[in-house]
Amino acid sequence: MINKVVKDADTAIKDIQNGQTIMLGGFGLCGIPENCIQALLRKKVIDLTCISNNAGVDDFGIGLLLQQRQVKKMISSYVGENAEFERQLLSGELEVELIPQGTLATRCMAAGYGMPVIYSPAGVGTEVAIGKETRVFKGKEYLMEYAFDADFAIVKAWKGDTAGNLIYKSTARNFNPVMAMAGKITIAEVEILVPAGELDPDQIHTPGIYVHRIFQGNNYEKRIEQKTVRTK
Amino acid sequence: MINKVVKDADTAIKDIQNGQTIMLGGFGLCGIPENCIQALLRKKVIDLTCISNNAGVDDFGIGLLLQQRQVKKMISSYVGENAEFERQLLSGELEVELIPQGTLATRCMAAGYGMPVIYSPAGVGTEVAIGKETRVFKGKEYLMEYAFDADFAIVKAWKGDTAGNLIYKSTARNFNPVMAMAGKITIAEVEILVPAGELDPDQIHTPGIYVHRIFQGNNYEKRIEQKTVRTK
Amino acid sequence: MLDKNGIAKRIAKEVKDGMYVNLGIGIPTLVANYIPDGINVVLQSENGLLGMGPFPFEGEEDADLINAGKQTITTLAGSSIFDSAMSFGMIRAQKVDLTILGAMEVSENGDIANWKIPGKMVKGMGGAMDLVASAQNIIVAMQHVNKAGESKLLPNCTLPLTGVHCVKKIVTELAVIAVLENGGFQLLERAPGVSVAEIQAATAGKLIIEGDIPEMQL
Amino acid sequence: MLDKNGIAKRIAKEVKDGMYVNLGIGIPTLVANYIPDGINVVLQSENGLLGMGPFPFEGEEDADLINAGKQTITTLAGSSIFDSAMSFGMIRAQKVDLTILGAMEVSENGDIANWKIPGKMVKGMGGAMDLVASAQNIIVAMQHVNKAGESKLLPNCTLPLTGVHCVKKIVTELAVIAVLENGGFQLLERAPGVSVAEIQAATAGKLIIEGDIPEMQL
Repeated sequence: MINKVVKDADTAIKDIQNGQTIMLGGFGLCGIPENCIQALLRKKVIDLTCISNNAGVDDFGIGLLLQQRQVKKMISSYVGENAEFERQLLSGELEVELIPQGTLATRCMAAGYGMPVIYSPAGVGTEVAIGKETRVFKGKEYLMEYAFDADFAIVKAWKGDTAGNLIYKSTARNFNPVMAMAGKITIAEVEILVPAGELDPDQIHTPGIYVHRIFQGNNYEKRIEQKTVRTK
Repeated sequence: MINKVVKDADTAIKDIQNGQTIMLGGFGLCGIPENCIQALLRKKVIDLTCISNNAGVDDFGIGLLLQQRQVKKMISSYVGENAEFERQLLSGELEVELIPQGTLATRCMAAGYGMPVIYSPAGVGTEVAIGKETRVFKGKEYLMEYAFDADFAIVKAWKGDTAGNLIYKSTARNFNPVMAMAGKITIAEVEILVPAGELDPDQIHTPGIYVHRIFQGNNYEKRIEQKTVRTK
Repeated sequence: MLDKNGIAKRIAKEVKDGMYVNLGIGIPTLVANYIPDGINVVLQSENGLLGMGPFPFEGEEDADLINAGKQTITTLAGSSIFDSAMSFGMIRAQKVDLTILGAMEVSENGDIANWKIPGKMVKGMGGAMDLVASAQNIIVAMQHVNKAGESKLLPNCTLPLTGVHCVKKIVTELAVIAVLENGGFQLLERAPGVSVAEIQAATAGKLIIEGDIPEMQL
Repeated sequence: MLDKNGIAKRIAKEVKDGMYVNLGIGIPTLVANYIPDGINVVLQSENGLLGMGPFPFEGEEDADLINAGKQTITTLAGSSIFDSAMSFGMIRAQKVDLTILGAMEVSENGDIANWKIPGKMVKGMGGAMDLVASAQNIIVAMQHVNKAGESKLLPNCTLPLTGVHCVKKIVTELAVIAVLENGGFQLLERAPGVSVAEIQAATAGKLIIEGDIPEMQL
């Protein structure tokens, strides 16, 4: 089996260059690649285009990259809860492209499945449709949307093995599997890294062929955005 | 949770009508819905259009439906190993549409993902391309292929629960998950049926939303087509 | 006149046994509290979960288990988890039977605006455009008029659209209204103590009133 | 002149450390036997497996675990299983580095015919059309001439095509040949004991011979 293990986050992201396009897994702050974000902060790589469903919060997740002015453009479906984001957007320092969440996911999947475009019903008749080719199939209108073309995908999984196979935990799965398929180079950080052979082949969410580099992360904070509980 | 359990194979397929289109999971004889095929034989429903990667062998799998002249048309990628199939095809009793295997899988997936069409590179410049719309993206030519539209999908899984969640075993997975997503009505037969709550939500291959009816099958023969072994 | 919980309670009656349902943020989330015993429904959360359970008990919350509103939640017996592409795939393939969501405006031909106010900071559409473009049955839960006292049921939406010709029904603090296939708001039910005239006054779009309009049964 | 195992042995030298490889039925399957120790490759089987292992020991075969040739096989430490759509997805997205397959004819512009002979019973293309349409590196393993003694390396294929302009290299019992981007069969190596003249005589398409042609090292 091919060994995909690298030492740490800094090694994993060392060749990400200024101006490149990177995908980052996660939904809200759930399932985000915390260790690689820290390494990007240390590397101070700038002018990044980030494809990620959200943009973090002011002091966590992609919000940290925004604070250090490392992001040129965000491609997301929802960017609330972030004051610094708002400031940079209004001042023109930051570009943003908003994409319906399902279209975002499907454009990742398209890249991973070698589909050049997909047809999406989301946004038909809205400003999202402006400038896009439309087509009607069986009486329903669709927008033609292109597969993403990202230099790197950075994902977070729960368990991984040395061959790059990944298993996600609970709803921290979200965009991670589709982004893992979509990167020209895919970097995976995992909470638990095990030798090849310890994971059941039937239970792999992302086969190792999609993963170029894997490492075991540490000090996961896993911040909760909306703690909602009930009383016993 | 919604309960999807039906008594047996005969109950599960009871409303399949003459002339309908059904998908059957499996690759070769691996992962085929043996119990439902037997029930279709008992029901003697005819003029079926069957979408399945293969057509079974003379005395097993879909080959049994061919023997009883229940199939009007096969849509498959590979139909070797079947003398009765050949006889019916040459005599004009049976129609066959051959589709590249990846296109077959992707047209199922398209149906399950609400994509009206997908672009496939398979068959460009060959007789498969005849009559199809083609389009070039980034210098590569693709055929526009339509999502399948099947009345029923019949799949076989290893384990399932009463909510319709499915887990497949080994390469018996093959076409089953994509067909399960693609049927207007999806019928699943499983080797082991457990109460909802016994399967790990992270390990479900086919979420129950796609499955309309589930039952525990019995007497699985699981015939091996090419037994290849080595000596110790 | 209904409060938020009243609107949720009335919408809960639209939820039938065996349905897969997606609930948006706000009033729609409250609907889950009013689904009667014996009605088995499965809640879909578009971040990748079928079978959304209640909030966890204090101390049992799991950062890896949240809903589309980013709230900590739980799973149920029979739940399943999947990725974002499959989640929207099942929405697009119309496997989700009913979508309930909030709105800022609805037009009499079923257009909906609920994601953007010009001049205000844009947060993004999230999954809303996908949901309204795909769901076969969409019920909007909202206030009949906005804070300025203006009707939110309009001949045409004035805000940027989320989707076109998609809303099937609207439940407000005043009324239950069907959006007709060929346009128009058909008044179906009045909230307790609310008159047809009050509803008419609060509705800017074409309100169709046929026969006696019954009061809601809650 | 090479036998089938010799062809497989020569092709095995094209397999580099770290590659994901799809092997077709026939001679390509034999290639797995000749991959040197220390070269880590992962074999993909398009029915849904990465990390195909050897045949099982007698009595340990599992009907649920087969390869694309429907043979009973085994998994390895690090294997993964997936559905048919993902399998061809990874092929189409060019995650599989090398595809090795048999052919009935190859043309000098890289077209391949390997699925259908007019007048004979058609078995179907299986995954062949997907593989040749998507793989970035395709090596054909075949006999240089057919049973009737006719060359299988042609100016144009006469049989129905499987794919166009896709074959990069051909290994036969006589030679290793590159298919040039702008057309033409470039002779790279001779099989042991085979002369350039013999190869020329067996090649109907345009054979390009530049300089000294070395004998294969096996």
